[in-house]
Amino acid sequence: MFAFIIRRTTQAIFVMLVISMIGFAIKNKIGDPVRDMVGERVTPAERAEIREQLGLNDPFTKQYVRFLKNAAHGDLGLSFFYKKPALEVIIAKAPATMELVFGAGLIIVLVSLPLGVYTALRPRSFLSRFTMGFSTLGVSMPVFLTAIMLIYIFGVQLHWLPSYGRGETVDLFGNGWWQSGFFTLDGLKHLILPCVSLASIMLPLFIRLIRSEMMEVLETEYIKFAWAKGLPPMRIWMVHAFKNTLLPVVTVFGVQIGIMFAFTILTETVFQWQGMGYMFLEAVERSDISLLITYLIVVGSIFVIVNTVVDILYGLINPTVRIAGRK
Amino acid sequence: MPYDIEAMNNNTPILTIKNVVKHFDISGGLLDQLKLKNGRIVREKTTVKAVNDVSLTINKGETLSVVGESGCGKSTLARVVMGLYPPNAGEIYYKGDRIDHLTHKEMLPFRKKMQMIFQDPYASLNPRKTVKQTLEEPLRFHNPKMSRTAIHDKIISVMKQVGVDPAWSSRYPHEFSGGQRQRISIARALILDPDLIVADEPVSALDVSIQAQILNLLMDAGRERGLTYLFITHDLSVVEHISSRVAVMYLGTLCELAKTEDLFATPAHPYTRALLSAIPRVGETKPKNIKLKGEVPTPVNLPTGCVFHGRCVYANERCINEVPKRTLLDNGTLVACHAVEENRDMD
Amino acid sequence: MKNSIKRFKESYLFYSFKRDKIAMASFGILVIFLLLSLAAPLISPYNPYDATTTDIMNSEIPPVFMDEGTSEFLLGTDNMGRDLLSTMFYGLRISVLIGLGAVFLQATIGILVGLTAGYMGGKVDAVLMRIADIQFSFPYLMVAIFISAIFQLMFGIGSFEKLAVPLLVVIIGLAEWPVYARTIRASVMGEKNKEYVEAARVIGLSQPVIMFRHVLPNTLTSVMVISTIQVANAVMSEAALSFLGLGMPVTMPSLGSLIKSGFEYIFSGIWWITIFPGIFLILFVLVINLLGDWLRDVLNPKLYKG
Amino acid sequence: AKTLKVGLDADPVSLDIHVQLSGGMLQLSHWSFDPLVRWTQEMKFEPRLATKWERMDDLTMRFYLRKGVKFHSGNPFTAKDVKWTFDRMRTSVDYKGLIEPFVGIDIVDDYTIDIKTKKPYALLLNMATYFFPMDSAFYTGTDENGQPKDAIVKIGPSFALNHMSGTGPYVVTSREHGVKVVFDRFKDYWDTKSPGNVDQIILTPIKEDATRVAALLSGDVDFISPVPPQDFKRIDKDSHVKLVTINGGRIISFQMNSDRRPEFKDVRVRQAMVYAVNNAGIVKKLMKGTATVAGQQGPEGYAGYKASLKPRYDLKKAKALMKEAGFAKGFECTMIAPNNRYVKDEKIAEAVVQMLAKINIKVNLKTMPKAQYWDEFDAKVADIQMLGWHSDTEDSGNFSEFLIMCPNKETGHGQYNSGMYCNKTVDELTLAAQSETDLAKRASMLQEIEQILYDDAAFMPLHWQNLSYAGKKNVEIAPVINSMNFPYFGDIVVK
Amino acid sequence: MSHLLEVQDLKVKFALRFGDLTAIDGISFTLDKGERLGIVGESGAGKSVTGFAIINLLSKPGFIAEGKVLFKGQDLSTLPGREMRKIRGNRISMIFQDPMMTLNPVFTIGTQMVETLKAHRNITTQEAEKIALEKLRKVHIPSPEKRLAQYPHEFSGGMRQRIIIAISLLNDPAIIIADEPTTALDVTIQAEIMDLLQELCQEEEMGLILITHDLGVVSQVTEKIAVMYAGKIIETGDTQTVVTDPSHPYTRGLIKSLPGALKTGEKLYQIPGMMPNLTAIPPGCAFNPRCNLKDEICLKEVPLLKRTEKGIMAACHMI
Ligand SMILES: Nc1ncnc2c1ncn2[C@@H]1O[C@H](COP(=O)(O)OP(=O)(O)OP(=O)(O)O)[C@@H](O)[C@H]1O
Ligand SMILES: Nc1ncnc2c1ncn2[C@@H]1O[C@H](COP(=O)(O)OP(=O)(O)OP(=O)(O)O)[C@@H](O)[C@H]1O
Ligand SMILES: [Mg+2]
Ligand SMILES: [Mg+2]
Repeated sequence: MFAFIIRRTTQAIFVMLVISMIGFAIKNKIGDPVRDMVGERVTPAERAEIREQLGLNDPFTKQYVRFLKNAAHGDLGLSFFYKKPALEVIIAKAPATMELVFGAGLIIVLVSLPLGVYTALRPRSFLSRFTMGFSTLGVSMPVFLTAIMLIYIFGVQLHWLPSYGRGETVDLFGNGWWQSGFFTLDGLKHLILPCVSLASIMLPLFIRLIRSEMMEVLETEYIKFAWAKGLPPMRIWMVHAFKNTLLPVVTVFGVQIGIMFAFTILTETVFQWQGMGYMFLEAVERSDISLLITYLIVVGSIFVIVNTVVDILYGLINPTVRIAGRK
Repeated sequence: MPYDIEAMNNNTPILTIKNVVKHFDISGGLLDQLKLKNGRIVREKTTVKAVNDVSLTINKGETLSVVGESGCGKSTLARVVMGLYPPNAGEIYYKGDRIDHLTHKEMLPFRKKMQMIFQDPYASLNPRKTVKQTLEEPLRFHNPKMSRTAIHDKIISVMKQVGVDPAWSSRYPHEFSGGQRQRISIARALILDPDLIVADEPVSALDVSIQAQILNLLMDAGRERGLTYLFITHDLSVVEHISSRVAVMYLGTLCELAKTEDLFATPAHPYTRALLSAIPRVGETKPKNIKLKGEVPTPVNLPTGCVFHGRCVYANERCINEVPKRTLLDNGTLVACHAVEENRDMD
Repeated sequence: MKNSIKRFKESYLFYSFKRDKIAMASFGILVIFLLLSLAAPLISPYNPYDATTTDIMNSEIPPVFMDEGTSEFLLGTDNMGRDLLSTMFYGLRISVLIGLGAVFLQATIGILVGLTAGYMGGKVDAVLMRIADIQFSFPYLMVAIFISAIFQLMFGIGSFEKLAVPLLVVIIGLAEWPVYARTIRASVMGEKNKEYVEAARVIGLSQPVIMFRHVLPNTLTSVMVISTIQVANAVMSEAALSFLGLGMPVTMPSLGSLIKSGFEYIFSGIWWITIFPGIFLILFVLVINLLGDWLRDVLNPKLYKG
Repeated sequence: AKTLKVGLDADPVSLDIHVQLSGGMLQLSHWSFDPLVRWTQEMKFEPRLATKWERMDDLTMRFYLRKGVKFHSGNPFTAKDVKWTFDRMRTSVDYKGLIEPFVGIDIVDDYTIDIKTKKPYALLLNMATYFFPMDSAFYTGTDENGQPKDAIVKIGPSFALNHMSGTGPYVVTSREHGVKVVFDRFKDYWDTKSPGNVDQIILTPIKEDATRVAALLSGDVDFISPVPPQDFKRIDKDSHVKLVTINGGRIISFQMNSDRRPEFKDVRVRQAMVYAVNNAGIVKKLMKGTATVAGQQGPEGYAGYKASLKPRYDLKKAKALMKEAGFAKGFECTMIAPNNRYVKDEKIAEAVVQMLAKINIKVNLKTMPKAQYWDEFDAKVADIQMLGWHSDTEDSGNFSEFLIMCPNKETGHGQYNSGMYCNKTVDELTLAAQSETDLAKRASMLQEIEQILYDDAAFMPLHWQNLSYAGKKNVEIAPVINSMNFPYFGDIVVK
Repeated sequence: MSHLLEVQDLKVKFALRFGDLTAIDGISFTLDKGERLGIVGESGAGKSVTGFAIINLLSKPGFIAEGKVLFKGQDLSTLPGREMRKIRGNRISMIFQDPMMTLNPVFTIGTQMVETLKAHRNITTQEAEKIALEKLRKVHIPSPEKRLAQYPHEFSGGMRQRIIIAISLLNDPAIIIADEPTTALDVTIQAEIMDLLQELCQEEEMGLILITHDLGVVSQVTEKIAVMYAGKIIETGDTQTVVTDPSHPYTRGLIKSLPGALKTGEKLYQIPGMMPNLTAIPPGCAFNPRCNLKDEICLKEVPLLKRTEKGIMAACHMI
């Protein structure tokens, strides 16, 4: 456990360093942030002066060292566009993305578990075949197409669901930090389409994963032994087989949740969801470099954190890894 | 071969294993080794002590069998001998040349002379290579100048010898049965005309009726080519049948080394006794096995003193504290046991 | 040669292929798609990448079966006046090119890394896999932006059109190699402990020879299976990048950029610019996926599905 | 109480109106502040905080200020606020160029000021539309961080970033940048005659065109702008919403860099290119008619507009000119254009590439987001570069000064002239027109410039973008819009 | 007199893609209370399938095509699933080959024992645990109270196999089917387990079907033997008679080929060839290609089990 935490932390720090380095390396290649901050009439000389004030003209190493020094104090720089500390901007945007990912994750779990288990148990039934066919179609659909179709059908044609933004939110902790869309009807309505399209990327994958894991588990000796013990089928499927199915699924879920954060860029763009992904793309367009680097660092840490949590979780449900020292 | 009395007596060691130790570090990277103990960080390595201070000599023409329970280090020893694992300590000599510290290049001439046969007939052949390719590779590698026809002829002759129809040379392993595959493995080992063959449980995975075929083949080849075998197995009846001498291992240590007849007639070490008594024999109704006590310890946490003390009914204080030395008995048997040395009553 | 054809015909692969209607149909469609992409310049009525033959005045003509459609443009035209059918063929060509190219690159890097990591183990493995992890935690968009920036710096703006395809190949290739590295590593770890590898070491073969001639061929089944899926993914990634405006230049639209430019129009009733390429793309990816599924079922049902 | 939900492509970047000179900030200025004077739809001046003005001499104009006006903070509005604001503009990088012709403001009494210029200046009133008096008392002192409250900070927190006090119709009550701004009607707003009846405006930035339209159609918002041309038909068809457009002054053009590409030095090649571009086609097909085909810099209504300078699309003539110039076989060149700056910018560039291909000029086009574009534009990385320009002063001279005059780093003239066009006569005329106060004479000078540029094919004019708005049927959009794209929400009526 | 278990003409097939594969081709045997039957044969002979067919637990494409499995007169082969479940793990228990794979790694031993009891009896967890402890003691697991809360990976192979035996004993079954219970274990441990099984059978009067390929084990543990070859029983009878004086050429060959019987280094007796693939069983006697006694008739007619003068049954034309 101890080694595990140290390892994860070093890994995280290493990831951050690499990311920030890459971020810094390209910062000059993705445009001049000053351009977006001034009107078109401002002369090049004045722009140069602003650049100088912002320290954008310093050599790479100097800027990077300065960045690292500040970063060590938790200061990842100011967003040019938001005129606020970049971390603050991202923290303000994070709840939106988290809720999106959470909603999508919820959909994935709620749908893929029963369907995956069902298709594994009754592989020849009509519903299974349909599910599998549909999931192949699902993995073949680019998210943005799914999103567009959902908007077109449910937003534009049927007027059932809103097609952009987060709708009405409530302040969760009373300090304005977490604006949640989960507790108002309007917010929930706004969540549906983006969550569904985000979930649509991973859902087929999980149905298949659960199905094949479950099928594999069903073939094992211990399941056969459970039958030989005369246990009721439900206990064998839902307790014995299911828990073993979950083990690999949990790890994959961890990795995929991390990847899902990356996919929010597409979904949030299509739905104009005011989260980190959308912000990232806008930051790219605006060359808001501090924000970009901070985003990457945050996403990188989410990736590491999620994986760590999942690993710990994995340890909790899998007794064989609980012994210390062994991997 | 063993039954070749002359060869047995001539006693030229072809292979000498001296105090070989092989430990595997399974503690992973530095970070895995760190542990929090009583609020302090300590570095702790976890090692599997697979082979501990084993010494043996194998004489030319004999078949030396190594037996022991699963995990006692038989395969590890074989692999150390073959240069697949570098030993942590100790030396290995092939006909007087030390071979355990050689570079890949320096080792090549010895590779030709020492070959290995493996246990699993399904995993020991590359599934993507035809029989011909499998047999050709070592030949070509060690004899780059050999002509195509010479290679071809050699392959045919070896295939004939192991009893695989040469017409099948362009087939893939999955088209053969387990026994046939094991024949091909043997052919691959024989094709370089080695002097020493290390066979790691070559018949354990085979059915009785096939096992006999393979054992016959090995014995015939040995006789015809004057091979020396280091034969690893856990099947004592096979050991009894084919070997001239037997080494019994327990938890990485050698506990008894004796001529086959002596070992089976008068096993000295308590572990050997238990082992022998446990083999079920056809026609015996009542098993009369000597019961061992306790649980098999792991090679990670080796017991102190005699590694067998935890399961030995004759163990006393000394066995717990002191590692027994090898004692040479009258009949030439080497045994590492305090009880034997002290002549404790063991019946 | 004859022998290997015969062997193939007798193989389990071919046997199961003959029995699987879906696999056969998918294969048929895939072949058609590949032929279309190969022959795009020959069979397309127009060359959509040639600015001289397109005319903005022809833009947004609906497909022939609609009232305002003309038989000149069977599936209508896009917003720039390009013949949609021809553009789809050319776009497909690009998708295929990028899909195959990117997968080739991914596979090369991934196999090298996976093989080295898996075979060497220990520190090398730890370092390489950590790199793969880090790479994996990057959204490929980031990789795209990064590499675009470097390319531009190196080659300037003028050659952008010529560079777009190699650029995308590199982007998608670099973004997804960890998938290969992991799969190969897992297979190698499984293979390297098999006794045939030890047998090769006993013969005295050197490490690279063992790695490439013995271990690698035995991991190729999994490479084949994930490759189909990775081609599908690469095609989708290209579409996604083009959708975000980071892909093919506007003058050389791929299926993704077509869908993107159509997206702006879909609400105004000009559905064909999105729908036709969309269906085309989905169908293409779908048949690859179906074949991939089938391959996985046949070759390696236990292959990791992540 | 009426609420108007507005969906725009962007929201104001700050509450400090001097932090940046941009359309978005000026819109905000009009919603929460009032200028001294403002443009009407007919391009006339309408008194706002200045009720009257008179020219004292060549260099001075006297403004009489409105009495009884209150700032949002409750402070009364007086002459000192105007002067304070002007002085603040001086410290703004964005504004200081704009007010460069001015000497300063003299306070005559609490409600009278004199504005002085360095030279005779014809566009003084035009410039007065940029003077949005700020609450000097409110912005004086230091904030909790010890920073002066009037500091103009481009990056990072400042008092004015999050606080404002103007005289305008709306007070910002909440703002989450990039997400939402809420404006509440200012209770003590001086303009009691204004028909405006909206109590609250909720502004949501919706960047994606299609989404913005979808939001209007699904009823999530009441008002959107801009409206993408391809959706005009659909909005027209929908019975709940309506579309309003108005001619705008932004010229979309391409500059041909004759320094980079010697072929462009030949006037016949430039002319051929202008002849080859079917700008009417672009307007019809891409802009769906929501633009005015251009043959010169300034649109109709501007002083320099010359009716005879018609757009000239003639492919035959273009080919002939190319042949004459010896380039019948054509040549290859590069082009860059932004892809998120002007309406359909990317598509327009693509269309122009198509059209130039017809006279065998093969163009390699690269488009990019505006954040990257301007650097590339300045670096003149491509042979042909797109530029859209709206005159700050609603006057033709501004175009020439920035886009056509010989580039000169010191004076800042020709700052956006990436075509490197350089013509002494044009330069002289432009400068002369700046200080010519006789409007008729000035107009003829400006027209002469247009004629020269036309003959020289100094740049490739495409069209003037129209402005487009759409809203629910009950929102009276038409009366409050103008060609500057400053919808006067203070006066908007929702039935 | 009715037998505890009577298998009559059992035929098991696997429905494969290219047609049905007959894995067991009409075997019959009986088992009485307290009797110990050994089933031996080469790999693929159909030993395990026989075991699974008895408890009607054939894996997927397998099914009982013909024949009956009478347990106390009740035909198990046609019993509905619900009824069959009442018998499995209750009246008939099965022990599998690999103790490492047989226990579910994610549940404690206690859970896995208690659930078995609860599935068949209406008892509380406490009561179930008490029974579990008692059985663990019976199989000589030291300090069983602590062990209940442990997971399978915390036990050694031998211990696990003993736990599995304890599980199969939980409901005091009438029959235990042990499918190669010691193949994965070392000889010393094998001996212990075999002792244990034998002891239990004698104490509890349980019937034991011991499936193995080790003739030595069979001859030590069982009283009755059935030798299988390519899906058929080719010789069956009293264990000692069969192993010391086999009748069928295959059994004879098998016993002769054991290394233990000969002098060191002597050439072993070998049966040529190998057991045919079940898809390509030669006509007539399945053993004919390997047989040194074969005659015309062996190539044509399938031999039936006949009682020999030694009192055992053998299926060979030549006897
Ligand atoms: N490469 C390795 N890394 C770590 N531990 C190893 C390695 N190889 C062997 N061991 C350990 O060393 C010990 C001895 O193993 P070895 O394979 O030599 O036993 P064995 O006697 O051949 O057993 P078996 O009869 O099961 O083949 C075992 O505990 C094993 O887990
Ligand atoms: N699930 C299955 N699908 C198809 N065929 C099967 C299946 N299970 C068993 N068989 C067939 O049934 C035959 C008998 O198998 P069985 O497992 O009973 O052999 P065995 O005698 O137990 O061998 P071993 O000693 O290897 O365990 C095999 O030849 C195999 O081909
Ligand atoms: Mg071994
Ligand atoms: Mg079996």
